[in-house]
Amino acid sequence: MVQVILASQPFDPWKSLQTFQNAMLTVGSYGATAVFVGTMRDFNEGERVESLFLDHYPGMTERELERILREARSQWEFLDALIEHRVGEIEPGEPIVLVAVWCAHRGAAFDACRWIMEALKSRAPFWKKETGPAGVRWVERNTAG
Amino acid sequence: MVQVILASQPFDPWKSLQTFQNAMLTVGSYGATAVFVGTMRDFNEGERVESLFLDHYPGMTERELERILREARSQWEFLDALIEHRVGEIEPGEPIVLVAVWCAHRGAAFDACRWIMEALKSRAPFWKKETGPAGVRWVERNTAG
Amino acid sequence: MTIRVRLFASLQEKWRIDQIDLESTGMEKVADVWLNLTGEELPSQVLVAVNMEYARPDTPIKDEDEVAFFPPVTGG
Amino acid sequence: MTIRVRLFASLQEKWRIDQIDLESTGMEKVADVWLNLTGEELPSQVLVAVNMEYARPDTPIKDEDEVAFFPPVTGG
Repeated sequence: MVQVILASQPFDPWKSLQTFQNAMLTVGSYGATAVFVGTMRDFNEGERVESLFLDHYPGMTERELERILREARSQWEFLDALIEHRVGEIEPGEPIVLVAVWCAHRGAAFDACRWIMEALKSRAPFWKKETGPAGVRWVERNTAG
Repeated sequence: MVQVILASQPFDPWKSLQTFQNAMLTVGSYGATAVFVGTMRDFNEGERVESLFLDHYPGMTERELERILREARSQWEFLDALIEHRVGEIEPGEPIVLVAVWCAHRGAAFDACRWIMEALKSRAPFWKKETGPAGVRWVERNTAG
Repeated sequence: MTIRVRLFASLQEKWRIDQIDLESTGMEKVADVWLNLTGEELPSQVLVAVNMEYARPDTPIKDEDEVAFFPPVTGG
Repeated sequence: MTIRVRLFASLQEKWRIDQIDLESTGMEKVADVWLNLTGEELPSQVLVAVNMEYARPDTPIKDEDEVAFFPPVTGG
């Protein structure tokens, strides 16, 4: 039961993991969990960032994230996976994205988690607009992983 | 301030992450957190496992884990890292190991976390003894990552 | 033929259009929708989706499709 | 010369030794300690540490060293 959550309010990724794992996973069934959390920094490419607005395409964003999870599942055996992503106004220190994969073994967990994260960065319809001392600007492209 | 914890009692990895991050990391300083959690399964190589005893070498185990973190830090820039590892009697579903790395960027976080985990599996002095329906046996080698 | 067009992020701000329904018989593919909307050629870096799936400038369109145009994605 | 010897995991069970202080003048390297303790050659798959750092069978030892023998590690 993979899950995709778009969060319009700040979330605690560690609490999300605890909640999801308790609700969705059978005790003793998984041996390896790989997790990535992306958090808003107060610097980007040498510039101070005061706040961030995350635009998305309601409907397509969720579908694209679900497609990414389906594609990952066709490549690696995993028991479960979770993507949580913020939208809207974000302050420095707040988590932006959480990707977690529960597997039997660690190789698949690491590979699938990283693949999902890179697919999300390259395909999921989100757009960042940063506010800094020099004003407001749309981020034009993601940095390489 | 990298940290190594040997836990003789069950721990909640998500709670450990929350606590460590709040205590050790400056808000807005990190952009990428990569985490691995290894959990005791109730099956291993097709055999049911009822319980696990984790032996270690007090003194050397901590030092070796600290050496691993130092070596990782010489290869990747990271702000902080945490290793927590269980010792003693373990039941199915209980976490065995937690590795977490906080970085500016995601490439280093993924690489360092995986490298630390593989180094831990190949070098840190821990030994597993499994109890199953056929009795008690020392695990002879780790599976490839 | 009615096509619902949606723009996002910097494109939404540049063209001051969030969502619009275009009625026209002259549109056969995604690139035609952009031309019809803006009077310009579709820039190569603009991404397109038809009915919430990635598409190409030459992807054919049909009545009641939702066609979206947006810049390179920057989430995560 | 006194060498503290420690065995772990399956080696500890097989030789029924957890920790022992060996007093002998005939030991120059790690492999000598094993021979002195067990009367056997050091098996190739056994790992060794001197003063809590990985070592080799031919690593020299000195008075008061702690020499540990253990099987391949299986943590994580």
